[in-house]
Amino acid sequence: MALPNKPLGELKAVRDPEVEEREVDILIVGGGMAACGTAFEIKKWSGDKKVLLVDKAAMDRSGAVAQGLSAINTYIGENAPEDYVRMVRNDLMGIVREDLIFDLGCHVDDSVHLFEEWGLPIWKKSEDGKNMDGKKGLAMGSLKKGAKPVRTGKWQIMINGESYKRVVAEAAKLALGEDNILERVFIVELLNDANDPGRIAGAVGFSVRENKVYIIKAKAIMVACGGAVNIYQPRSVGEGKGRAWYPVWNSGSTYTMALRAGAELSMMENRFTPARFKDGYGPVGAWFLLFKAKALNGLGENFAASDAAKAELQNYAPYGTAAITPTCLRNHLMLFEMKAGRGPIIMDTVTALAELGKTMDKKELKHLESEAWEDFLDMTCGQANLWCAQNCEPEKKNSEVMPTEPYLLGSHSGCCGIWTSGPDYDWVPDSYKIKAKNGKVYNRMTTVDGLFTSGDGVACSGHKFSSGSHAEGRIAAKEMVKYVRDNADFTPTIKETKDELVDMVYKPVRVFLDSCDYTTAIDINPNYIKPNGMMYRLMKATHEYGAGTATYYMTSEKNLEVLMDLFEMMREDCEKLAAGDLHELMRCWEIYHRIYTVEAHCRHIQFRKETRYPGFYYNADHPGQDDANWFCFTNSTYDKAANQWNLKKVDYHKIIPDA
Amino acid sequence: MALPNKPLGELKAVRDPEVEEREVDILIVGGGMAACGTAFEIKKWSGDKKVLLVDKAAMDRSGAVAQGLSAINTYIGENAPEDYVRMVRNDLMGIVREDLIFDLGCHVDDSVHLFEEWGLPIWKKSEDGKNMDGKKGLAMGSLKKGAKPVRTGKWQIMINGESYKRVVAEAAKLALGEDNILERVFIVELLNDANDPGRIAGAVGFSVRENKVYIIKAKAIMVACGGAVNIYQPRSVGEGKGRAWYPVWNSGSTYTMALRAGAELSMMENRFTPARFKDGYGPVGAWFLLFKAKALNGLGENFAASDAAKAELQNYAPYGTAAITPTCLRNHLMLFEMKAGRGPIIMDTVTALAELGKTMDKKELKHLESEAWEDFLDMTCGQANLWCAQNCEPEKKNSEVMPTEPYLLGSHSGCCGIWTSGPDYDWVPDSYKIKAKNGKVYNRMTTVDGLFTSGDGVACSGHKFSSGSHAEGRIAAKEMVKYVRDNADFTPTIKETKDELVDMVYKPVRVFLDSCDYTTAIDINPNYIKPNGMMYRLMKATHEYGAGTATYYMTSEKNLEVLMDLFEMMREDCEKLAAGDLHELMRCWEIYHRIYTVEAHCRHIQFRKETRYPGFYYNADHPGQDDANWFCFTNSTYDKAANQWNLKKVDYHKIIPDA
Amino acid sequence: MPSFVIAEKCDGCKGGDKTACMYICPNDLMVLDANAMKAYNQEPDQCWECFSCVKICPTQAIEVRGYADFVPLGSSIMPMMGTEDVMWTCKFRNGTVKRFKFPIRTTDEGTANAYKDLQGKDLDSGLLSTEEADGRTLPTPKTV
Amino acid sequence: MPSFVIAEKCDGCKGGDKTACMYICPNDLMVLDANAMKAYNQEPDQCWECFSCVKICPTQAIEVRGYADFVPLGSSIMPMMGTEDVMWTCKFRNGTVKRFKFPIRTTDEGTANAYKDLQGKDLDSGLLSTEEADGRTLPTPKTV
Ligand SMILES: Cc1cc2c(cc1C)N(S(=O)(=O)O)[C@@H]1C(=O)NC(=O)N=C1N2C[C@H](O)[C@H](O)[C@H](O)COP(=O)(O)OP(=O)(O)OC[C@H]1O[C@@H](n2cnc3c(N)ncnc32)[C@H](O)[C@@H]1O
Ligand SMILES: Cc1cc2c(cc1C)N(S(=O)(=O)O)[C@@H]1C(=O)NC(=O)N=C1N2C[C@H](O)[C@H](O)[C@H](O)COP(=O)(O)OP(=O)(O)OC[C@H]1O[C@@H](n2cnc3c(N)ncnc32)[C@H](O)[C@@H]1O
Ligand SMILES: Nc1ncnc2c1ncn2[C@@H]1O[C@H](COP(=O)(O)O)[C@@H](O)[C@H]1O
Ligand SMILES: Nc1ncnc2c1ncn2[C@@H]1O[C@H](COP(=O)(O)O)[C@@H](O)[C@H]1O
Ligand SMILES: Nc1ncnc2c1ncn2[C@@H]1O[C@H](COP(=O)(O)O)[C@@H](O)[C@H]1O
Ligand code: SF4
Ligand code: SF4
Ligand code: SF4
Ligand code: SF4
Ligand code: NA
Repeated sequence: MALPNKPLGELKAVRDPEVEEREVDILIVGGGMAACGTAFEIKKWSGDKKVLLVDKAAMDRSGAVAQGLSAINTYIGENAPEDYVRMVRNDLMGIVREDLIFDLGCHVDDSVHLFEEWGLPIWKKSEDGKNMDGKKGLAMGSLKKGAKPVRTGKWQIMINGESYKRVVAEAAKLALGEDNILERVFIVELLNDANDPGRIAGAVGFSVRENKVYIIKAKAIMVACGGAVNIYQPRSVGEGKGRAWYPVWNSGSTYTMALRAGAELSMMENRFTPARFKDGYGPVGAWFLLFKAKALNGLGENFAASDAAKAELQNYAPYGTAAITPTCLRNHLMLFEMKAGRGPIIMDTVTALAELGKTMDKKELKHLESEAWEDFLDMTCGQANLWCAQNCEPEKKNSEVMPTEPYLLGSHSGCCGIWTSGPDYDWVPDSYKIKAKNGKVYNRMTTVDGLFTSGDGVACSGHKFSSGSHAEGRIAAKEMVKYVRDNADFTPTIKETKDELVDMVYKPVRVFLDSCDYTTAIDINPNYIKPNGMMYRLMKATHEYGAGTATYYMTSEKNLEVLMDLFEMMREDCEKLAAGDLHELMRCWEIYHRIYTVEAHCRHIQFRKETRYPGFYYNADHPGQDDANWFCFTNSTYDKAANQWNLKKVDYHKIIPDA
Repeated sequence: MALPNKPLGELKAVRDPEVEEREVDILIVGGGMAACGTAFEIKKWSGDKKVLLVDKAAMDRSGAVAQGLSAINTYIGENAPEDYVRMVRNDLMGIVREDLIFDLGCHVDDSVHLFEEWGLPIWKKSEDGKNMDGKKGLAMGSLKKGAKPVRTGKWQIMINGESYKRVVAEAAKLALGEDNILERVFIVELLNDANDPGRIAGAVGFSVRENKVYIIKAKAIMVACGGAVNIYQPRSVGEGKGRAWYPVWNSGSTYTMALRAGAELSMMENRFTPARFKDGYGPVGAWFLLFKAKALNGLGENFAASDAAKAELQNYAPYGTAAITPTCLRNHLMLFEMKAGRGPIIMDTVTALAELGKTMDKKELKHLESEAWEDFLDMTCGQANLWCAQNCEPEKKNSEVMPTEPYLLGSHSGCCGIWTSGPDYDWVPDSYKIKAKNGKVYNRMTTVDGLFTSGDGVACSGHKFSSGSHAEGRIAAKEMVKYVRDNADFTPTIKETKDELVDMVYKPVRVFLDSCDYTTAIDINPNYIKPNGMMYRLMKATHEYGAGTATYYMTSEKNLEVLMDLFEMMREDCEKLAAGDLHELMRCWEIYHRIYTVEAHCRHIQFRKETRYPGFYYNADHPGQDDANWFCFTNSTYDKAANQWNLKKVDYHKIIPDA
Repeated sequence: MPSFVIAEKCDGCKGGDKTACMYICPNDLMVLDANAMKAYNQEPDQCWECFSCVKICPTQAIEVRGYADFVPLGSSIMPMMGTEDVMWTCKFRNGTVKRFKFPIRTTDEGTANAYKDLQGKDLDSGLLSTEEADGRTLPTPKTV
Repeated sequence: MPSFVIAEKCDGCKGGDKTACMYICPNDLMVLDANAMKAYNQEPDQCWECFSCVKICPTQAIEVRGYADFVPLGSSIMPMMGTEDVMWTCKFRNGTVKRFKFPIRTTDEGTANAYKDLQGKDLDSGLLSTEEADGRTLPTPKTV
């Protein structure tokens, strides 16, 4: 055995990496659903413009859909986009960007139709109203041609989505061309224009496969790096840290890079703590909606249907009393039971399947069982294994559900993100239109000229899901091309020298190499901190003070004050992050991104002196909703030179009338 | 780099260890405060009997006192032992073994006097009533000769205890003789007599320094392996897992080994979740008692002195209304604030030191500062470093306090443990006297003939602390000699063959060697589980279902039911524990011991249908105290052949009248 | 539920410098030990159990075992990828075995229609390229 | 707050097969790499920060750095053991340094009176050996 003071990892980091400089017209950062939408769409408009897509992973399985999905949660179909807006607005307690949501509702189905054409199996209703899987359902024709999907709720349709991401990435890669794609390059920071700091000019990153830094100039950039995961201590803290509900590899790059480039964030106080099957984090939507299962408390009561629950929901009218209870309030009711010691909360799969089974023959029953397992095997395989390990057959044994640790995202049932321009239509309020320096409006452009986002990046417009994220990436693609056309004479110039950028990106490597021989064990060294250690530090701080699961999502003014000090020290200590190999260098930058993102989240909670989302978080000092003062967006910017956060209120406009 | 599928550790485990068989009269398992008391005392009585002490670590720094202590919390001095009983009884909510406590109170000072003679520096009061440290205080003469200690509370005296354990171990080792001591041998299991399973006959363990199994026959055995730590998820889950308040290396061996040998445990539902300085786990006693600091809630209120708190304490009269609020109720009040979002709880060191400073000159102030730091540096060094890292000078900046994760112990402010015989005095109720097969009563003997315990092992008699544990070890020493004298014709016989015992002890090594080449990474293998993984599994289960910090110490009937299933599966899966080196083999056995111990704890909570210790744990289904049904001890036994737990109520007797 | 590599089965993707598992893992966990010519998961506690590596490995050398934190031992689930379907074998702790087959795609790999020849016309309209080609018009909401 | 070993300072206790740090660690964490002849902490996340190894190391090769979970970087505390006192140097993150000296023992090492010659008389009494020698009698409580 040798002393454990050797750098780990197969790809050691060296002090001086190669540098590759690139110059393109449009840079797409990310390769997930949104970026694939952009990649598919952009060449249809961009002509001879140079486009480059950079993904930290391999597009075939990068981002949230890597594992597959068993439903598309946004398909408008026979519904009206106005109703889609109403649903999202109600779920998010009234404060959303209705322009963005309506706009998305107009385009999302086109992406779903493409998915089907590309080969994604979509369940169909047979003529006699039975469910057909995505292969058998082919016989019914395509959605686009009028075939009926299998709806769980009003907006959701069932799919066999194991290879969902592979299919979507295939089309994206074919459309963009392999030459215009860099995989395994992690983007660290967006760069502002040297002559106009309010404008985007490029990005810097590095390869996790070779010692190489990339400096990329671009006129327009799309940042679509998904949401933020592992910013709070997860419910499993050993090996199970990897088993987050949302993809553990999305580290808030979207929000942090935009923030540090000067872009305005909005509604960062919003978070998502979905109720999921306990520990395995298997989805519950199909169980509630398709299988009509009920959640019971420890006493066997359907607590959500109790009079007490109804009375509690009244307090949050009109949201609480709507036909579909908002996601946060569903959690709120569940947490109430748990806090009172009336847990565990149980998904009564046994009764649900027995009820459904009453009208079924053997073959149909077998199919039903298979549907239940498919829901997990197509998107949360580990939950299926957990059932196996627990000897749990859902028709014989119930399973526990529980809310997870908090996630930050803008595409699923949450709405934090970057403040973007709405489309330039007459019906869109002027204050929702961001004017670029040239006076024009570019849909989904951020407050930084030339910087666009989509998917999890766009604030105030949740419930886009996979399909909406793709459609939004396409919308923004076109706008970026427009922006580049309109700014033909702009030459992006980067203030920082090549050396300065390399110094920044490779700092953790140098910190490591300077000190790694000092001690006999590579991870314990007073001169640096490994990203793994910083991750624990971040998670503990937010867990305890920032309304993590430690306190049943409760925080307070005092706790937030403590937390802000802790963040500040963490960011100071990030100067001593150390990386011995390329993988660890990525981990350094990820934790750096996580810290900024969750700090923004907590600053927003601190700024908004009310509890807008009971069930997602509580501010003990401001327990109720305060519509008089807080029926508004909260937006923030960060001045990186001055290390200064600025928060403000922004007016909300109601566009779509109540039904 | 080589594949990470090689066993770690410097001392690899081999399939077939050496075996060393020993036969002694008296075996002492453990080398902590209690065992050192036994070691010091025993040769004074045992004549030519063979005695052997076995410690898993090095006695100089083994057990809870390894790091030192800054106070001796039990010194009777000018007080009456009756008052000592009343104090302990009140702190532990009425149900304690007053015979054991009174008996201890009669002997504890003798140990303290020895400590001082051996060289432990004990603070003294000067003639003008000032505090003198343990070196300067020498001028005042010894406690035994009448010098006045520096009292914090009625029972506690201040010391300079950095080398407390070294001093105590030195005397113990000199008294017993190095030849009669085995260090770095971990005892795995106690063995019953082949001819009389109700009698102890030996123990089996292994060396963590060489591949060797020890099989030791003995007529009388003292099990004194301290309490149980890391049985619940700690408040820090990364590197900080090691920073438990109680010694992380004490793993419940005392309780598990006794339980599996057939001994009756008592009051295992009791636990200790001390309020401590947050994260560093520095002691608070000196701050509350010596420096007269107050704890404030997030609103700056001295919540414990509020009318609401007083009203709440009334609910727990007479305990709650006594002059000194019981430890659990102090926690209870604090938790109430925390749950309501009125955290963080702050120890107001600034005001306390300012108050004390008012009557002091510069030199005295300097001394005061030094006393504050000494409290940490002599027993919880890491807390001092935390202050340094936080730039916290206690006279300028306050610090947070918080209750810890649960610990099981019988010597500090908790009272779980093994049911033992009281002394054979007239005033001791008959039901407190355990009759050995020969009809005689041996003080501190368990319900297994010949098996004794002391310190953390003795149930129903908390607040012994370091001094009381030592004295109790001495008491038991004499009784063991008496037992051996009275059973001179007994020849211990072990049922299991040598091979069977080796198979048992080395099973994790064989499991490992059988499968370790199967995968490319040593820790992830479907054919076994490493002790580290099992530790996470245990901690998560108790954390969530067993009234851990996850739920603010709340559990319920349903949660306990789930937990019992999880324990059962854990114990089944322990068959697949795997050890690649000797250190890991110890970890395997430690986690095995932890599981049984905490299962006993949770089964007791489940059995006792009330909440006797609000602030330590809550049973949501039985929230109040129920004196009508539960003013009694709860005792348990485990039948290892049948894997069967048995719990019962045992009558409590009030011996000492109220004051 | 970290992935693990069965030593005997892994052939290091026959020495290609880009092994299948390294190529695919979204979290950059799989690496190849070039001396041993075998892969391993370098950071099991960041494994999302997404099964991407399991599904792509040409020799079925990768499996997953439940996270130690909460998964009792003895079960396993294992996918077998076809071109059209995936077949899952689910083994329970108690020995029960269930098999499920689900469609994964309805077209041949590589044939997704990328509309390479489609060129948009009106860059200033709100229509996506395929919407424009379909002749769609965009609705205007009924506003308050 | 795991201990760490400064490579340059550790001499492996000059090759004794029982190094001081291995000898003392109550949690069996310190081990010697026999090839490098240097020690290391084999399981930092089980370190109690008890400083036993730090205090015993003859070359002051061991220090501790705060647990990553909650200790900001840049501080340190370091004991220097004498025969009678320990001297602590406490460095703050902000550079402040405080020094404290505390007594550790009032007798010479090895001289603790073990009463080796004391032989108890009445094995059946409740008195401990030294109590018996002192002629103590045991009280009886006033009972209810
Ligand atoms: C994880 C997950 C997600 C969902 C669900 C269940 C589960 C378990 N459910 S259910 O709950 O309802 O069951 C959904 C469902 O069934 N149906 C549905 O339509 N959507 C669901 N989602 C939501 C959608 O997946 C989600 O809305 C979209 O994927 C969001 O798209 P986008 O915003 O593009 O994010 P992404 O995660 O796909 O992609 C992120 C990309 O960024 C890359 N990246 C990240 N940081 C980078 C950096 N610094 N540099 C370079 N690249 C860098 C990533 O590699 C990736 O390519
Ligand atoms: C850790 C700790 C403890 C205390 C305190 C603060 C802190 C931070 N405080 S304050 O909070 O109030 O600040 C106290 C204080 O100031 N004053 C005081 O008098 N006592 C305090 N304690 C309590 C006393 O220390 C405690 O009561 C006694 O030490 C208990 O004595 P004992 O029951 O003998 O346990 P031990 O931990 O000392 O020894 C256990 C021994 O067993 C060994 N061992 C364990 N398992 C074994 C196995 N399987 N095989 C072989 N050997 C195997 C150990 O190595 C050890 O030798
Ligand atoms: N109990 C429920 N009532 C209404 N909608 C739900 C419920 N549970 C989940 N959903 C919706 O179903 C979809 C998938 O849910 P989930 O699995 O929770 O992500 C999302 O659109 C959810 O908003
Ligand atoms: N607030 C308090 N009131 C009374 N006694 C206390 C208080 N805090 C600690 N003690 C006692 O002081 C000693 C040391 O306390 P601790 O540091 O909490 O272990 C123990 O005997 C405690 O019971
Ligand atoms: N100041 C307090 N500290 C601790 N517990 C309290 C306090 N006040 C009330 N409680 C307990 O908290 C629960 C709710 O009390 P209340 O809020 O008064 O209905 C009851 O179990 C009370 O016994
Ligand atoms: S894909 Fe399979 S065969 Fe190829 S390197 Fe990975 S584990 Fe080995
Ligand atoms: S299961 Fe997924 S996250 Fe885990 S190693 Fe394989 S590809 Fe990576
Ligand atoms: S005690 Fe010090 S010198 Fe000796 S082996 Fe340990 S670290 Fe090295
Ligand atoms: S500080 Fe204590 S627990 Fe940590 S390695 Fe040193 S002796 Fe062991
Ligand atoms: Na002291």
